[in-house]
Amino acid sequence: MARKIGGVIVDLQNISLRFGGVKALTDISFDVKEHEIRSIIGPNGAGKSSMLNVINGVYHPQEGQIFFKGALRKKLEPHEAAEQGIARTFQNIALFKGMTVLDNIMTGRNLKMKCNFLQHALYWGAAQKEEIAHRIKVEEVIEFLEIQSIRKTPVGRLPYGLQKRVELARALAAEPHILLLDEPMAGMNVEEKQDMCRFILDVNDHYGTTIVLIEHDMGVVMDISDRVVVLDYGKKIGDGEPEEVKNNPEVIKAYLGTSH
Amino acid sequence: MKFKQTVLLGAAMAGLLASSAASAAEEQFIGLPSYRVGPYAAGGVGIFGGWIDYMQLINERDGGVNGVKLTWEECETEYNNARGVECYERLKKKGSTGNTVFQPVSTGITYSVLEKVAQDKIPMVTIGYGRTDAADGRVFPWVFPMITTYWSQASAIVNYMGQKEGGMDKLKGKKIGLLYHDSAYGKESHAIMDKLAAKHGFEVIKIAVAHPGNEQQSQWLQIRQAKPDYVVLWGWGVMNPTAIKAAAKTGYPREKLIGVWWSGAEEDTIPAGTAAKGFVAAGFNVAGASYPVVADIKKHVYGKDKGNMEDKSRIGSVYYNRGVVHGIITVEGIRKAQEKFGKGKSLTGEQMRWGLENLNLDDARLKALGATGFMPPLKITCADHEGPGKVKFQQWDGTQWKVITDWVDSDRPLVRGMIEESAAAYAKEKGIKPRDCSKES
Amino acid sequence: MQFFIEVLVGGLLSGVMYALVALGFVLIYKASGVFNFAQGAMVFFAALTFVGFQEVLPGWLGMAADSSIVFWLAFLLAFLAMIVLGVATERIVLRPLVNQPHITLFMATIGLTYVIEGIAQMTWGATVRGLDLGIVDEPIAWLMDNYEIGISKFDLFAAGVAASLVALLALLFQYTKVGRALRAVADDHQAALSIGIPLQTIWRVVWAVAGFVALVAGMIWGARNGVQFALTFTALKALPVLILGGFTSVPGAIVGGLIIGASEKLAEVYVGPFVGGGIEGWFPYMLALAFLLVRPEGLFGEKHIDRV
Amino acid sequence: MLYREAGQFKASYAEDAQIFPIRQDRIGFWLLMLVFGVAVPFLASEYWLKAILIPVLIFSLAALGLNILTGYAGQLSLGSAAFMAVGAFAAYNFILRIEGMPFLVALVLAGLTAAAVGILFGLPSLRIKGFYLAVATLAAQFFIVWALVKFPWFSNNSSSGVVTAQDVTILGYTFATPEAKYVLTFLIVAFMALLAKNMVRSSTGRAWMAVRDMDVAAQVIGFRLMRTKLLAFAVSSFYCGVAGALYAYTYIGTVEPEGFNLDLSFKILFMIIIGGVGSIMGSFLGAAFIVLLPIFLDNFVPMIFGDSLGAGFVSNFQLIIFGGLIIFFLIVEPHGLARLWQIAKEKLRLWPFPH
Repeated sequence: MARKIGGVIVDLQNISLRFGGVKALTDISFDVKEHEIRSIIGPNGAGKSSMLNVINGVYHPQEGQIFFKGALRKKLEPHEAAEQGIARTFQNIALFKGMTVLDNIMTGRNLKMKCNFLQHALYWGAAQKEEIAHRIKVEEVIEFLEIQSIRKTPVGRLPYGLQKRVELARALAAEPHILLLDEPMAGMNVEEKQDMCRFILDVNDHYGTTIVLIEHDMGVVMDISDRVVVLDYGKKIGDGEPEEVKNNPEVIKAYLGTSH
Repeated sequence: MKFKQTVLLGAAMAGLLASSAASAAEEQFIGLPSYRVGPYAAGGVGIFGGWIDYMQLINERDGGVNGVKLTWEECETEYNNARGVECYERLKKKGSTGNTVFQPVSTGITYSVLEKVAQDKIPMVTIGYGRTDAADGRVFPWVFPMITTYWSQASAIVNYMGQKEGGMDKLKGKKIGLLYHDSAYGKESHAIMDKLAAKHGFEVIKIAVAHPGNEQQSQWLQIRQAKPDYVVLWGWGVMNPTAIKAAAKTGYPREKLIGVWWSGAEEDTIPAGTAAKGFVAAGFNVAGASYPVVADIKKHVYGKDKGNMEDKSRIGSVYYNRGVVHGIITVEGIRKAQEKFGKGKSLTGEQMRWGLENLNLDDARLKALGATGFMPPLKITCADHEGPGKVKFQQWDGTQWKVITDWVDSDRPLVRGMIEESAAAYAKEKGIKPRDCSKES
Repeated sequence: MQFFIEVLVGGLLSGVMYALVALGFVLIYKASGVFNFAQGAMVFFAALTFVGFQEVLPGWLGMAADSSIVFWLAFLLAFLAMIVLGVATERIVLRPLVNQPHITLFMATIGLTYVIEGIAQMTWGATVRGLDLGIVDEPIAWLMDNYEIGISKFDLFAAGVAASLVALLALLFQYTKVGRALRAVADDHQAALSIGIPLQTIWRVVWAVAGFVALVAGMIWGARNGVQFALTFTALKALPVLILGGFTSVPGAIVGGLIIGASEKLAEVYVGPFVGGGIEGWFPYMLALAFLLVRPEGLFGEKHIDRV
Repeated sequence: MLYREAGQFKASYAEDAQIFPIRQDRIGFWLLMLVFGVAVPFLASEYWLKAILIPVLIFSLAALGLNILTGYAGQLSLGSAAFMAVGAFAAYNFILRIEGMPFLVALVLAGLTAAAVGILFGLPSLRIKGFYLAVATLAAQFFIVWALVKFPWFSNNSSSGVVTAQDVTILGYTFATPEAKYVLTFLIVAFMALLAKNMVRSSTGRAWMAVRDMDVAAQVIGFRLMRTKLLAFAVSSFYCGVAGALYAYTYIGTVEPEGFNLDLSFKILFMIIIGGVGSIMGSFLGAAFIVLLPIFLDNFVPMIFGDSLGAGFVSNFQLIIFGGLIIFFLIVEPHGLARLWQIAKEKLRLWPFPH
């Protein structure tokens, strides 16, 4: 592999998050390095998705600090996170059900499009040129993920696996620096999983995209991750390279479900 | 898809047009926009029933107007301007000579077709609603806000109060509450009441009631605080019984509560129950089934089972009789026009306009019609499309309306001045050159 | 001060009347997620059917019009009519539309409004009728005499009816099998279905109960202002109560009604004169809107967290 | 066999992104434009122009406005008629108070005024959703109509509160005949429909739909909720405002607040539901349906029953049928007439070989 793991790009320090009285995350610190594949694992309800939501601004932790590219990050909205180059997919597919595959992926380009609604209304000159320029980019992604045949299909009609792939396409269309993937392989058969693994590795490889991954399939996680963090009940119980984590007694305890 | 629909509907309508045009002969067609559903239906059923029954009476008893049978077609407007315009357009070319006269029974529709009637040469009669300044026939040759207008009514109500107090000078220093429906209709009362207040030296306390007016707690508390000597109820629909009940609840004497003609029907008092006893209201027609004209309808129309009313107990009610007045004016306009343009002939709208403009229902004529005291004598001229501007006052005795005054005059000079001023402004805005009435025949 | 109290109390009592109508909305929304715009038309239909039967029954039975048998028989028949209406609505409108978006169901209830209004006026005519419940709408004498505060006996009676109705509904929900099933359905349709609660039956029951509430509301509003088409407009008074109280909360409807009633009267009396009055048409909506900006889920609604 | 796309290949993305990618559709569309833009003014009777075609076009525009807000951006509104009222009154006052104000400029200004008011009443949408928002939009409906009645300045102190719209004059030509008014309305509506179509097929439209389908995901992708929603409110109100002005100037001829009541708002909502939520063409189909249905029933119902029944019965029966048909349509095709058209087209594409 040609890629080189760089310095810390996201650094979360002592993050705590509560919903009313319910603690979702307690005092968690971890970091993500540039170009790496960083996995978050843990049982259901461990706070994995909340972790991603904190990174891209959907949730705002009550305590703790986030450093992004070395600078302290202020409280920000999700669209600001997107502007900083953070894209993601969701655990329960969050595609725009009323739109076609093509339109869904085109939405991924929105931040790169500069025309305003008046230009769109006239659909003349710049607006048309821009639309077509971005369409070309989107077609590259479509080709990369091998979904050419379904581009005009409304996403609601697609099977689950393909929807997951379209969602990945939408995230990739944004050409993100950091890609947050929330269980991209859930509910897939072996073949689909292999495809998805290949796509993730290719993205990481070709574009150097940093990837933060939540996944339940231990085999996959251990195979493709550079580093793994383990959460349980909103607390961090392990962090390190796959081998290290695999042998961590606390992790084993959590996963085997012995006494808590 | 749209086109196909269009074609299909067009075919259906063409068929209808053809079938109605086939039965020509000597007929006079009256297009009748009506409303029989929704909140306006309660009054509408009475008005349109009385109107149609009267025309039926002319056909049944007299064989039409000098032998010309009256025909009509209803068109449901739901009191909606857009539907009203559609009805106007649909009806205007029907019958052998087109629609004779258009009476929308809705101020909104009146305004919507105001310019169209002039283009199409169809006179429009608006009795007790519509555009007040259209009473100036020089600017509005095609519009006839007959008998009386809102402004005349307001001044007649003040005159009635003067009568009660024993002289107009006694109104000085008095307080008059104006409880009005918070809409264009209700606000029509403001300008005239302000002028009258300045003239007679009384104070007007304007209190708005939001549509529909089924809650008036706060308004009546305000009235109780202000303690006005009279309250004018410029209401509509459910606002009226609610006001009457609230008056009873706050202990305001019903004799001092004076309704306008859209507040003074059985529909307004019956729901208020015993609270309505003593309530007074103005009207350009009165209630009662004993007038010869109503008796004739019962005999010649209902006797042959050709009546329009399903609920026969409402014959002789305020709204029903108002419909009869609509019928009388329609028929008499036709009769007058036939005198000039040929008896026994179908008239065009233009000819009908002449008939209406020269209408003169004096006491003798009203007696012949069996409508003495039923409606005021009426004389229309080229300049004055309103006529008498008089109302009678009726009082609810707990079960029915009792007439308590003779025809009460309005403040003609004041009202006419306002009408002419307003009409002149309209003429200027629209670039209309007022007719010279000395040259009209 | 005495004037202020009078406005306040009058407003609170009016609020009870609004709550009475809002209650019907809440019941149906809770059980089926349908925002039933036809509730106003149902109020009209119920009241009209009641007075209609009151008119024709004496003739059929040969009894005096003011006999209490006629009253209760008319009440029963009107209630039956509401049950038929509810069951027919479930069968003809709701069942084929199950699982459709909320807005579709909402539009269907507007269509239903036209149907109900048409049937009501077609059957009983457009005549405005009075309705006498035998309680005079007059101020309580000793309050008036001693404190110059006018509080209507009728309004107090209406408040009493509303309170008993809420109590009755609470008992129904709490202690009957249907009530428990209903609460389960309100919590989660799918889960309720999976444990074998027959959704259709529940819906029919709820629509019938909502019909009963409409009948009571219609009789009280009808006795106040006459039984006429304008009864359908009571729905417009109830909507701000709904957003304030939350679509799914019975206590919310009551408390919301009180807040809306009191503040709208106070606003009309103390703010109205500065802007020309007549603000009661929109003020409750603005108030509810302002409130929602602070608490988007309404007074008693549940806070909703987006999970992604 | 006529409706076949075999042999039509797209050589560029520009071609693929046109409004009608299939040639037959393009031809059909231009034929339709020719029929309604050129043939209809010559052939249709005054009744059809004044009472049906002009209102259908104007209501289509209003429905289009609501469809942008509700169908594309997913914000349910029950106040469209109020925004029409704003447009009508704004146009009236601009023409009245500014000497020499050209009609088309007044129309744009009317739209902009409505858009500004729309943004104001759209602000709550940032916190409120669904039916709560729908009921909240009623605040706009009641407040705007109240304000227009309450302050006589808006209606130039007209005693009745109803004002007559001025003549429509563009470059010295007065649009007085129904034909002229129809053509003017047609051109404006067609142009604005094109603009709407362009908006919804570009990034603006995708932003609206994204917010509609899943607002959290839309944010995460980088759409700004506030800007997107408020833009939808503004554009939607602009369309409604222009429709309101046209309603006053080329259709009814008067400006009256109470004409723009809640009932009209519901009618417009019906138009998009029956026509097709989230469909430009659906707005037109829905408007045609809702305008024509009562007229059709008005002619049709008495034809069946004759004069045997009372007029009150017939009117109420029509109302029942109207409501019933709406329910029927919602049950049979909840996605509206536009979807029916789509299905018919797909069938036609395969015909006569269904597989």
